[in-house]
Amino acid sequence: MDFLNAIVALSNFVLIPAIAYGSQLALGALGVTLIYGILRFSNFAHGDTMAFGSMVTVLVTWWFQSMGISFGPLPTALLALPFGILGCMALVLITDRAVYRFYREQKAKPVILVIVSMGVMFILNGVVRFIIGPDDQRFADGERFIISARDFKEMTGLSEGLAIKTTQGITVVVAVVAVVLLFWFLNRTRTGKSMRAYSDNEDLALLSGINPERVVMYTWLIVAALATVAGTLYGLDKSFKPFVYFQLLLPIFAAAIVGGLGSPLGAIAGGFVIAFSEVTITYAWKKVLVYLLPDALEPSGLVQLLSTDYKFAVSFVILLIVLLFRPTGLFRGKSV
Amino acid sequence: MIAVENLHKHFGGFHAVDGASLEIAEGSITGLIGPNGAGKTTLFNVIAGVLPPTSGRVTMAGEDITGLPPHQLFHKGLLRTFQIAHEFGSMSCRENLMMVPAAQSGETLWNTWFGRKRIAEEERALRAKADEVLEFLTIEHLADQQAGQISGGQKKLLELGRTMMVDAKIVFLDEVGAGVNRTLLNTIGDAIIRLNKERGYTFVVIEHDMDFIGRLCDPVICMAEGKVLAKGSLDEIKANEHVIEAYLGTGLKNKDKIDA
Amino acid sequence: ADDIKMGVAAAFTGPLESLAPPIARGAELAIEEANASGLLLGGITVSPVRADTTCIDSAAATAAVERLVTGDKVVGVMGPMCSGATTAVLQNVAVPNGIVMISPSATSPALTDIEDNGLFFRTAPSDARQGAVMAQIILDHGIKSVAVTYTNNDYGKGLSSAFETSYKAAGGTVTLTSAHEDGKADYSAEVGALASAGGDALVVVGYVDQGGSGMVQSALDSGAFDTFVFPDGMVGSALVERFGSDIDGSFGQNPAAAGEGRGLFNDMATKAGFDGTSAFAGEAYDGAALMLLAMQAAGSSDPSVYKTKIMDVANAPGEMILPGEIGKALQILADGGEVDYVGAAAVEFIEPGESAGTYREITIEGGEIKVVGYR
Amino acid sequence: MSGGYENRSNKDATITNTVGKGEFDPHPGTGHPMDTAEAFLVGDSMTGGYGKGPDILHDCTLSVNPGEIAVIVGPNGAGKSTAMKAVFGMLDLRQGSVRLDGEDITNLSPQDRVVRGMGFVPQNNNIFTSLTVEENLEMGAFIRRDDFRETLAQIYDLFPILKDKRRQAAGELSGGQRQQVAVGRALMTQPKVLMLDEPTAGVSPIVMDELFDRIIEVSRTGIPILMVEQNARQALEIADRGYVLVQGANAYTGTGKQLLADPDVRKSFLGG
Amino acid sequence: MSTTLKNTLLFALVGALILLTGVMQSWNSALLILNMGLISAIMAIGVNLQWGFAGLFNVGVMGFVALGGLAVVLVSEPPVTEAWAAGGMRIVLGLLLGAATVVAAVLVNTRMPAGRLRVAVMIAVLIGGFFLYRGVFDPGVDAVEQVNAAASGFLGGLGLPVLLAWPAGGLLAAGAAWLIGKTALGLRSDYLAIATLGIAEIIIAVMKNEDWLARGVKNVVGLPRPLPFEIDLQNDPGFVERAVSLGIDPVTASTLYVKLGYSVLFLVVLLVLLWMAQMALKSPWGRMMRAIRDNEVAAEAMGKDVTRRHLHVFVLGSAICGIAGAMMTTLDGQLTPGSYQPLRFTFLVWVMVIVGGSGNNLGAVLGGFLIWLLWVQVEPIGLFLMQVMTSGLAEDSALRAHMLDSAAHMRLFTMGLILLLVLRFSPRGLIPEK
Ligand SMILES: Nc1ncnc2c1ncn2[C@@H]1O[C@H](COP(=O)(O)OP(=O)(O)OP(=O)(O)O)[C@@H](O)[C@H]1O
Ligand SMILES: Nc1ncnc2c1ncn2[C@@H]1O[C@H](COP(=O)(O)OP(=O)(O)OP(=O)(O)O)[C@@H](O)[C@H]1O
Ligand SMILES: CC(C)C[C@H](N)C(=O)O
Ligand SMILES: [Mg+2]
Ligand SMILES: [Mg+2]
Repeated sequence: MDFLNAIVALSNFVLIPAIAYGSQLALGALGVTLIYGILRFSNFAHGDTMAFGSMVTVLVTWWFQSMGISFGPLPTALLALPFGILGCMALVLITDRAVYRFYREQKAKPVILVIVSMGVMFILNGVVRFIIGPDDQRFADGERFIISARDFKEMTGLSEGLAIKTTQGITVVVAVVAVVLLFWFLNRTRTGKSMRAYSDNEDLALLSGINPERVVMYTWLIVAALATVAGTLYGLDKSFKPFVYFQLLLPIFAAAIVGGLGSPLGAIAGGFVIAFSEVTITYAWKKVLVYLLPDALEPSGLVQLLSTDYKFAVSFVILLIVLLFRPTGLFRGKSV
Repeated sequence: MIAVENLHKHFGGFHAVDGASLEIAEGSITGLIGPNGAGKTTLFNVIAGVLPPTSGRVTMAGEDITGLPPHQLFHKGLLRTFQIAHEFGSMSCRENLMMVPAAQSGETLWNTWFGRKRIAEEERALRAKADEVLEFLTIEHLADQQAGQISGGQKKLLELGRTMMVDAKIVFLDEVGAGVNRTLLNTIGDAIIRLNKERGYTFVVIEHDMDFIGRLCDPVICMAEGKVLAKGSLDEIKANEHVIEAYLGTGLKNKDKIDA
Repeated sequence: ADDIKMGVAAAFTGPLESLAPPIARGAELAIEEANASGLLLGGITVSPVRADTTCIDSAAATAAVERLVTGDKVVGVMGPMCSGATTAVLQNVAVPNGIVMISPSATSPALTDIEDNGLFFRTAPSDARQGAVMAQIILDHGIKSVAVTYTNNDYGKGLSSAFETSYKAAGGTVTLTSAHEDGKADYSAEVGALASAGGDALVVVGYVDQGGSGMVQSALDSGAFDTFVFPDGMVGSALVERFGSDIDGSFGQNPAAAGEGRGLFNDMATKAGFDGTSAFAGEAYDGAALMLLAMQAAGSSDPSVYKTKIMDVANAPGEMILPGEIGKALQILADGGEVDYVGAAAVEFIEPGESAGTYREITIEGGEIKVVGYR
Repeated sequence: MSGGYENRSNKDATITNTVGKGEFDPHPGTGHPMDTAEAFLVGDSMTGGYGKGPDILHDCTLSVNPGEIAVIVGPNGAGKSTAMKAVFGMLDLRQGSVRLDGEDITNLSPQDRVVRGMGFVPQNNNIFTSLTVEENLEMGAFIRRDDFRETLAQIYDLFPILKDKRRQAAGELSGGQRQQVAVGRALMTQPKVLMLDEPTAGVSPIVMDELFDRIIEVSRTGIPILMVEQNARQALEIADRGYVLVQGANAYTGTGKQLLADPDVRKSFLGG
Repeated sequence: MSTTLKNTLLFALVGALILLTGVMQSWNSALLILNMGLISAIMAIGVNLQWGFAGLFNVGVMGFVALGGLAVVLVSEPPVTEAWAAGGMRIVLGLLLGAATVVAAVLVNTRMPAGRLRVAVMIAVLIGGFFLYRGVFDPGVDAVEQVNAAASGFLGGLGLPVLLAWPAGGLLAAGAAWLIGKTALGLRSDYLAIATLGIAEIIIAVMKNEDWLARGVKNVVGLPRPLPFEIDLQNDPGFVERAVSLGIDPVTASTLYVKLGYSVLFLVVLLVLLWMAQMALKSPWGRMMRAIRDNEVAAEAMGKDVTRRHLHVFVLGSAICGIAGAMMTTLDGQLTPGSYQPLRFTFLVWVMVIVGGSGNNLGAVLGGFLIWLLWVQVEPIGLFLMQVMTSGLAEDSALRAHMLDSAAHMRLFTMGLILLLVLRFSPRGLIPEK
């Protein structure tokens, strides 16, 4: 019993949150890694692209909700998601035309594109806030939990609860599906291979008859879809707030890089590395140990390695250590 | 001069250099030939410190130099060129050459602020030297051109030019001839012979052009599949069945086209 | 009529960007009211000028307020919001230029003793006092052991340590004090550690539209805590909008006095089209109002003259002034009378120019904030 | 590897003409030696340079007919590669035109030329380093809709080493192996006309022979081949047309045999 | 147009914009922008040294700037004697023990033969050392933080003149950079970027949470200044007299006087650093660095010790950022660790370098001035844009109200817009590398 309690406590406070958060980061990192892998720059506007896509989803969700449309136990937002994706696709295509294409034709260095993407980020930042404002927005509905802590306790009679949120479930599933699809697409399909070829050597791709503008367009479309899905799922799980999407950028980049830039599998692995190092290292093991150890050995302190003040610091230390051993990330990423 | 003992270099499960042992005699111009993928460049890279060996030992004049970083080997007088040109693309061709000499006083920050006179003098001499090399390579008109924007063969020349900027003990040339015009290559061959004769440089030359090898090199070492296949004078090598089978071949099958 | 300008400095962009608009609107509401009365200094009008102090970039804040003061020539500044920016602006702009500055929300105890040349006031009380009040309220609920999480800035740190000191002194136990950063993506680590430490309630010293809510959300979702204690930064309509009856039984306090001040202000705000319950909106109204009344009392809009009058109009003796009564107050002052400004946040200034701090105690019942009493 | 973030191989801003814009109206043939006007592929009186830089090509004309091999030789920096790029539309021509099968293609973008059946192996950066050998070859067949497995098998026959290394990233190959991949990629296109810039640089004698053999075979199937070679003597032996370029202009033109026999040409350009 | 002329014009333009600020807003604002512009230009020189010269993608600028700020507190604040008495020595001892542990671990690693024993000893040393360190260190910290927590609660500094803090900031940043460089410089491009970004976050985390050091998020305010306080000037009859005789109101005169004083100090620093950077860039040293940036493998083969050179520039560039950070904290008069955000302190500096023209010192300096000016002025510009756009709308239209309400968000929007416009017209930066 005590053993079960210990496991449940650990799952509830460490494993499940870390897996869900890891998947959220991974979904974001997939978009970043794809842009990096194919268009060869670190896209600072990704966080705000996520915010934009989710914003459209939120607006459509509200509209659906006001019309009384719902999706049973699942959040209505899932129904609105396709609209969000379309909106986001339109946005990225317009940005590409208006902004990035010019630098592509100039063959500008990647760092220029990075700074340009910061310009785009600033603009999106303003646009999103202009449309929906800077505040927290709630749009989640449907069944909040697959199983809530209270239900779990009642069901099992354990003294520890285990909560799994619907959104956590969806996120994990979507992240896995997305990475499998993306991996298959890039490595097995003609279009996918042509995208990799383009990223490798633009001029030679041209000589093979690959149309660069098309490759770029596909890339943006996929990225828009990924960004919107990631943003919406994150918003459902926590809440939609434009500022947070900017803040998400940092862990997302960290995930993409530690996994190996350009590698979809790396993005997933990276997401989990970051999430787990944030959640586990600063965990106070007291609760778990109380169940596991005989009374006499019960810890008096919290058995916490480091205070949570340092959780970011710790996750970056882990990132550094990983990079010192694998200088281009877990999955041998690109380095332009 | 250089002795390689039972050298191995593995990439994953692939043995690019697989127990090669060879010696380069001081003052020689040694030719290194072998089929594509024989491990010649990899051997160079290991000797020059670009790649760490999986096992084995490299000595230079009796001193163990295995795994020393390239910049230290440079200071010991070991120079090399790259098969795939490694120019400094955003710098002018002249700068590509002027950067080479070691111990330039202008490379110390302190001197850039407080020793500017000395730097100016050094620079003048360096510049003259670089221009001389460029002229020899027939690319003096490219002195101020960005090295990223010259032709493929010109890049190879520049690659060679860098080794001519300083006094060396041993120079490894990795297919300097590929992509270089044959008439010019002959001139380069003459220069190599002269440097060898007059200054006593040792050369190791990878090349697929047998005429060029023939003019310069003795002995010739033939590698295949990471091992030394044969060593001797070019005529001996040319007569070696294994070498013919693996490397030289027996000429065009479509002879008729030529004869027609 | 002679036009004068008043600066409204708030963090319109940055981590507290969602708190800023109601704060600015609060201040502007007071100004509009004074203008509408036509009584200020014989009928001059005041126009508000906004400036973005970003909360986190003190250099940008300094530059923005510098522009207000030396460029727009404002006669006083309502703001900035965050203690950090406030300190920078005070030292680098307000004091050198002799400009009166009233912050609605900078609550760091360090501001109490800052060298200000009599120019700085705040309508929010110092966190030192709130800590003591909160400790008492928690103990009165019979809760002897709590975990604390605070937003990692001077406000969070100051308030939580003030609280911890009082609470421990009064016999309570704090199982773990853990900081959280605002605007981050995930708070499971913090909640995990706090849950492990245990405690009968979680004290959330944070902002309602920031990490504070994130912490509550995460704690609720994982079932780590179900009773929360909310200080001022958390008490706002956004709290119950977001969590509804999930947090029933939780309680807290925020600065406000007995009387209808807060309610009146909320109604006015609703009419003006913004959320008056948003944190520090009322304080901002009060800040602007005080400045205007002080000018009237001094008969001058020169900061070096009216700065001395702010304490007078804020405190007794005089007629009590509630939100919406700025016109009346101006009239009284014009007639040579005295006022005791109460306003939305029950302003009562103590030396050296900050709110004494009356707090109302609230609980959450049936998904709504209920006022239980005042201390 | 090189230069960190800045340096993306192959990012030479001046050489790609993605949209295929030409600055001047093409003008018809100017009657250079040999029957250029009617040839299958003609780069006619081309003048142009990189970006806004000086002219590299001066009224340079190249042509090749079905079944023929045309070889371009010349000193380093003569403009051979530039001429090839110009024919392939990777350079804005300031004057002159390019015609394929009688049709003016001066204003076509390179990828459109690929669709028209032109295949090109550039001198540098001619493989996708991060793709596997097999993927490199597949990319050669990108525009093909039919089953290209047979061609793939042929390529592996021709260059057996590539078959062993099919799953390896092409960037990890030896210099000569890379060159084989590059040529293989172009052959995969099954082009109507094949352009090779120094295909034999760095390949071993045995492979070079194979390669020349293969080139002869290809040309026998009626496909015109235009190539630049520094292994000029071997190349000219099999050439139907030979061009000597010097400083961006045609210096000598003739059949391969004629050029080989010309003592001036031999001495100055073929290494005696 | 010759480049010199073009560059002069560009600088003149930025100068004119600052003057325009003076005329349209106030001279105080203009000088403030100038002063921060000078500091920004110095930071930009530091980043340009690393990126433009050597191709090192350092995205940890914020950390070094913050360390510079920390140096100001450590150098110029008076020491808190009670705190030292309460636990200062314990803290010092604890830190020494911590350092000793690391040294011991490194020694074990280098001196002992590889194998299981080494790993075991290593772990033992690390764990033992950690507990020892915490055991000595933690009580000291508690004691120090107890001393008048609200107003002090830290060890204070050395009480030296604040100007000394500038070189000290450089040294502190250089020291940190050396440690970081030793471990992380093997990483390439974006991997180095995220590593440095992470290290900067770690530095900030330490500064935020170690209250004994510099009060953490409670901030240190009222730092000493190298120049007199305005108030004192206003109370100095001599000064007032001179101001009046010049026809300036004493308050304005005092504020301008102090700001001008800072301008002169900053300008001196900038000019010295700029001169040094220019000389270095134009010399064989610069050539060598460009070679390394272009092709590390070849540079290494040509005898250049790439690792060492990278470490040098990394340390130098970071030191410059540290100096700038110290200057900025001096100007602010306070250290607020919570306000160090990557967007403002790292990426904005990068924008300066790239927009100005990376690889070119003058470009970086120009970018520093221009981008800072914009960063401050986009707020009024954005507001103005909104007003122009709404001027056509009916007074009571909801859209108009909404637009005016959102005006604050036009700040970043405008910043983005201008950034894109500038980069559109000079994609390689305003003053590109030749
Ligand atoms: N980084 C690497 N990873 C895996 N295999 C490699 C790597 N580098 C080289 N190889 C393999 O090692 C073998 C030897 O390559 P090397 O470059 O030494 O050949 P070489 O003798 O120089 O040939 P060439 O004459 O074509 O230049 C080749 O088969 C090559 O595919
Ligand atoms: N990207 C470029 N930008 C500007 N000039 C260039 C560029 N590439 C080559 N050039 C110049 O154009 C001229 C012709 O170069 P090209 O590459 O056509 O020579 P090539 O005849 O192919 O020589 P090689 O035999 O060495 O390959 C040379 O002088 C070279 O310096
Ligand atoms: C809630 C806030 C706007 C500010 C906070 N009270 C502070 O002092 O920083
Ligand atoms: Mg080789
Ligand atoms: Mg060429």
